[in-house]
Amino acid sequence: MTPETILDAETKTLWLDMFRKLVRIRHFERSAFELYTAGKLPGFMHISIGQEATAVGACSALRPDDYMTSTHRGHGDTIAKGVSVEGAMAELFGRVTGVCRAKGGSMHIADFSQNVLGANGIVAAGAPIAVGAGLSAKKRGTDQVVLCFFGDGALASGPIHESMNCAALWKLPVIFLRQNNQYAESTPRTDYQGIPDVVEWAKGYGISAVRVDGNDVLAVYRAVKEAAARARRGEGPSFIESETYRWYGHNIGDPGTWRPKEEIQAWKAKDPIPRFRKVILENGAATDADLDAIEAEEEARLQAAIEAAEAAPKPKPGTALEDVYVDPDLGAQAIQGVRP
Amino acid sequence: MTPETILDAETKTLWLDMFRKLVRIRHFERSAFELYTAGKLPGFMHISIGQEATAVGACSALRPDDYMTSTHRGHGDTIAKGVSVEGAMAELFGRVTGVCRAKGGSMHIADFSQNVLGANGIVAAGAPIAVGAGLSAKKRGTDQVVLCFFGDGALASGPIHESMNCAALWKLPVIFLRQNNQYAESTPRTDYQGIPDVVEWAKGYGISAVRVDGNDVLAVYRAVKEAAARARRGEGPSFIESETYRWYGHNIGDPGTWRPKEEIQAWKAKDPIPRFRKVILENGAATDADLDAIEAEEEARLQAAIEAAEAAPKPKPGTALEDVYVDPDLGAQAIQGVRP
Amino acid sequence: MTTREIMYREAIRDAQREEMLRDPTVFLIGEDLRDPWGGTYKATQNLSTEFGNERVLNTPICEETIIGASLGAALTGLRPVAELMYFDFVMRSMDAVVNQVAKVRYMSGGQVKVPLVIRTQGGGGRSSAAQHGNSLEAWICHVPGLFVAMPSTPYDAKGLLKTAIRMDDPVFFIEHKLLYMTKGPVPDEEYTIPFGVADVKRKGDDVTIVATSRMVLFALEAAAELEKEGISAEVIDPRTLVPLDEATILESVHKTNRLVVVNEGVERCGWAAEVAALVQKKGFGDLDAPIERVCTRNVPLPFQPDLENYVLPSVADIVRAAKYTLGKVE
Amino acid sequence: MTTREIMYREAIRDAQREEMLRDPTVFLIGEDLRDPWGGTYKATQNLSTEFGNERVLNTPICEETIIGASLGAALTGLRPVAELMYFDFVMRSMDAVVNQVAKVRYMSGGQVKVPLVIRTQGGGGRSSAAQHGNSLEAWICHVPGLFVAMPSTPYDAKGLLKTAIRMDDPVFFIEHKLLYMTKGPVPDEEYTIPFGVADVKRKGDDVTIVATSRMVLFALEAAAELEKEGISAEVIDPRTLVPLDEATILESVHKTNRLVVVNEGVERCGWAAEVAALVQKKGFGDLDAPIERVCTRNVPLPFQPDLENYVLPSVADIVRAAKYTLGKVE
Ligand SMILES: Cc1ncc(C[n+]2csc(CCOP(=O)(O)OP(=O)(O)O)c2C)c(N)n1
Ligand SMILES: Cc1ncc(C[n+]2csc(CCOP(=O)(O)OP(=O)(O)O)c2C)c(N)n1
Ligand SMILES: [Mg+2]
Ligand SMILES: [Mg+2]
Repeated sequence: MTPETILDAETKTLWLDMFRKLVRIRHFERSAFELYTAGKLPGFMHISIGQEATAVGACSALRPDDYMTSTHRGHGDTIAKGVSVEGAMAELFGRVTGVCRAKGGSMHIADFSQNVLGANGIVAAGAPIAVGAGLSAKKRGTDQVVLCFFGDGALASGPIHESMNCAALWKLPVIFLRQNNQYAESTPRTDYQGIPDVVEWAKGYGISAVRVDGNDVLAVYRAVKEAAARARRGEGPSFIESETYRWYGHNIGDPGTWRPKEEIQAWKAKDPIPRFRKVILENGAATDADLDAIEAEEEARLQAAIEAAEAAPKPKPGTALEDVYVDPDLGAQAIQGVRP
Repeated sequence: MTPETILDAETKTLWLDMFRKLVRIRHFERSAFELYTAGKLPGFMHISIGQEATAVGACSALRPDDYMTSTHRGHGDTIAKGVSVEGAMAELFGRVTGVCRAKGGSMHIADFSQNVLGANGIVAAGAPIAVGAGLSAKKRGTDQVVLCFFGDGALASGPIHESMNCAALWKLPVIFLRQNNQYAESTPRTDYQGIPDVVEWAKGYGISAVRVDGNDVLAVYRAVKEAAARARRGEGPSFIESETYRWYGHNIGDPGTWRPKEEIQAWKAKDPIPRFRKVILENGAATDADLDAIEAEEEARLQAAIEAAEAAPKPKPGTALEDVYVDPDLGAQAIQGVRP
Repeated sequence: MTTREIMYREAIRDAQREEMLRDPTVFLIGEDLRDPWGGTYKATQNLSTEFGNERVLNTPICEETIIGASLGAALTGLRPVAELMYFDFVMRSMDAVVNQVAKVRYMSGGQVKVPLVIRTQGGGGRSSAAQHGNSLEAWICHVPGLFVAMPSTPYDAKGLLKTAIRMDDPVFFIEHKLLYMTKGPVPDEEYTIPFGVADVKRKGDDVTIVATSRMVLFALEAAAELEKEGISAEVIDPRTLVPLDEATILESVHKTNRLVVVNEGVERCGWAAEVAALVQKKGFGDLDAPIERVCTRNVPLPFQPDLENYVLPSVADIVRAAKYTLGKVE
Repeated sequence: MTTREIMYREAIRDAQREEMLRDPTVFLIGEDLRDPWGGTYKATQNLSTEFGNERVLNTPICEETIIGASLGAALTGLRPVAELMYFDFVMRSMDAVVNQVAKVRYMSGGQVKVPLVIRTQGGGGRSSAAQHGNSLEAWICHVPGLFVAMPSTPYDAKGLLKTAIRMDDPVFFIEHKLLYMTKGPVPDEEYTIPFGVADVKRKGDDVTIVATSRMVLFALEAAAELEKEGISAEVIDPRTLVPLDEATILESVHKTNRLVVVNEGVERCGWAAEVAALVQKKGFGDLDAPIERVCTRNVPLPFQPDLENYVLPSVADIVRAAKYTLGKVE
């Protein structure tokens, strides 16, 4: 990380906003983990603690009208792009106030008001959708870009290749960002990847490709910012390999303790949050007290969100039949069954 | 082509065998085209005239016990690997003597006695099968290799990437050979490929990758021979880009005249058969008369095959219900329906 | 109303053309759509010439990404009409069609609409063997979140496709390779056909035949043969499989008391089973005989024409099934 | 015969283990099979430790290639047992499963056998939302060339899987995520269970309930409730869906004159429709009431548990349907 010495007001604001989002996600994920473990949240849940700098650095480099697709491990990504903790938390609780009205849950958080096109339960499924959003931006003549998050394990699957080829061919404003947290469920790189160096491989598509320290929020920010600028200039897609780590297991239920202790410890030592705090302080962008205040604000907001979510009503069972189709009559005709 | 000056007997035999196969395929394809056009052959048919050197060079570099997967345009590939013109022609005619008992037809020629695992109607579908055959060879401790043919257009599809990654990861004896005949149906490279250089891209998988003149049967032979040797030594997969051209349209029905006349002419001038004939003559491997005799033999054999096929019985309609399952009783139970 | 005789594929082409003229957000995407090729079954001919290569986007061979990208475009303000060259190739895009296109509205709690049409063509009869002649409508109808259309005539094809392109829900639109060259009258004036409304292609009293796509033509031929034997068959084309116009079918069975369902999909777990299950439930008291299914036999499609004909439903099979319901076959 | 109580997932594991010991050509392939993970539902636990990483091959995430490669291995002398982690992910390998695995024998005119088992697990009830809880057996049964097993108990799971691994035809083997932890008696001795033979899980006289997988447990609960109301239900588990033991079902309906089909797949074009269509045809005269279907409603699976329960079949739904066939519900 190159220390920035003279900080303008804009940078300060940006940094504090990024710090706030890092903290927001960390708190959210910690609480989600605890609430789930306490039996309060249903479904499957994949926690991204340790990876926050990648989510926040990347999304902070976007404009609000840019698009984003995420994965099954999408809490951090979607919050970084603008999903409210209130809406997300209520969704995890399965309440009517959930951002997806309790239909989606942890793996399917989407918020079209924030151009979050969706987390996704299916590995690599976001990539073709991102290509389509990029195509659409280009066709509509906007300079919106699309950020496509996917995991290290996802790279082995067909849609990533198809999507990178199409995006390169059509010079689409898509940023393929691989969140390399070192494992696909239980599977390490040695078991899922023949490709020796994904950055070199990605260059094979004729696109810009770089590797960044995914625990350095500023490094991720810069890489995405550059990729977005290229995309807006019509120079097509980019690939970013962001090296990071998930502290927890693959999902809640997996303690993740099958990984070497030293490895986990080494990565915890690279915790992106204290690291960025140090940069902020060293550069005089804020004081410890400022940052503590942000943390406290976020924690308070989150606790309020949790309380609100818990207090919110559960959906009525019959509402399960809503939201399938736009057309009310044809939809009703299509949904009706014969169950007595 | 480096002229070989001192030819040993083995090389002479090989060359004459390759010449014979080139001619065999050319004659077969010409006849198939004519018979189809005359309304004698049903189904869809994709002619590979112009590409024979790739099929023959590649398959001649294999051992009989090596495996091969091919594509919808598989007449040449499968005959080069050992399918008889009798069995193939009877298959095109839809006769009981067909190599697939008239169940498969042009797009599905398979001959497991020759380790031809099948042509395939689905683009890129042979690649995963080739990976599995390679895995099997490795597991069984043989030094068999697998040749996986696919088209230039196929490279854009997911299974190619998945298969190359797996083959590289598991160091499998698979040779991925791209028959670049310049078009995917009507679509030229500019419309299907973002990748600037597929050989460089393939190197991204950490495997050996070369480009060869696909109309030079010896060049193809050497490239595959080397790849096979590496594979047998346990050094894993290879990628070969073989540049060639199909003279005819995508399928019979498409005259292919939407391509620039000059382009077609330029490629016809590179006809692999006269070219190889010249090499044979220049190197004194045979005389013109020898080669003419081979041509005549092949033509006679083909004509006999056509006559035999035409004379062979069509399958009885009810045999359509055979060959679905191995188990006769369970199979019959599974197939029976309610149609009155 | 003045009409012209046009081919089914022209009807499909014209529907796309008119909707592209009407709405600049409509665009086409798929393999080999561009002129002079104009689509492998020529259903997009001249459109790239008229509208340009941007609005008729020729793609690489990557069905999963074609459909996924169409979804991405539909979610962000456009109205894609995607072509899968063969119904069989939907298998390469099944996740995109089913897990993404059909479900994103639901999973997001109704936040978005998905104005997306996926066109494809299925069916056998061309000796195209096991991988190029499947009729997979049962799979698609099994997926909540999609509407499914399957027209049998140029008139229905044009009117339904125009409706589909204007809809805000995803539509899976199934054509038939052996219908493209069939002709029929189509009005010069603009028209659309609503989803969920069956068309009685022939009135009759003795037996109801429900048929789809090319099988409607077979059913009409069968009805003509049955007539010679004094049997009056009613032929119903549901036109859209989802939603299904149950009322028209049930009314007919109420009158005829007999039902034959003809569908080119494989019999086991095919679409005809759904219709039979529905009608035995809702029209139980009306049935004088078991509902007969005439479908493709439970084997892959063979290459050789005699074998293929044996496996596919035939006019004779429909005639026999109808007579069977009337007790006129032992 | 001595028996032990083991879990369904142990039954699956033991079947694989015994067949691996018996036949060196058997190997396992799939995502995250390796210890200590041992499979996402632990159905391969300890096997990589016992047999090594070569015979328990951990793959990248590429379902199409996992299945296609399994086919390549099956065609060249091995007997792969492939795991698709979730049934939903079959959508990423549909071409390999359907166009390749199921058809290669046929397309080659019977030249080869395909000794390949594809194991997967489906089903809802864990709040896993629209992409991780599907029951897609209807799709698979619609594909000629595959056999399909769907056991509901540890005993059936072990016996059928051992049979499947020894078969020379491809078998699609469907487990259920909420059955893995259920227990049941399994003999210590070696045994196998033939395909195509249903098991009557409970005898009864008034109504027949045909159910699959976890729905068998629901049906047995429903039968217990019905008994309290004096209704005697027979519960039939077909165990294999292809081939289907029609005779056992038809005999039961001949006795009870009433049928309820319970299946966790989505209702429209689901597996229950096939059974209803079959039985109304072959047992027409035996039926005193319409066949009822109890299936998942025609919507995607929602995340929230109350919503999900509303959408999935319940014990109460089965009870109601059974009473309905008996005219005991208005
Ligand atoms: C197509 C598909 N295959 C398998 C899975 C099961 N699965 C869920 S997450 C996962 C691992 C993904 O690894 P990676 O891409 O590295 O993301 P991470 O979980 O590490 O964030 C797998 C195999 C899935 N959801 N979709
Ligand atoms: C998955 C799939 N998509 C589309 C097709 C239709 N199709 C058949 S051949 C072909 C072009 C293939 O091009 P290429 O790989 O270059 O092979 P070539 O025909 O030139 O030999 C296409 C699109 C198919 N058979 N399978
Ligand atoms: Mg990972
Ligand atoms: Mg080509």
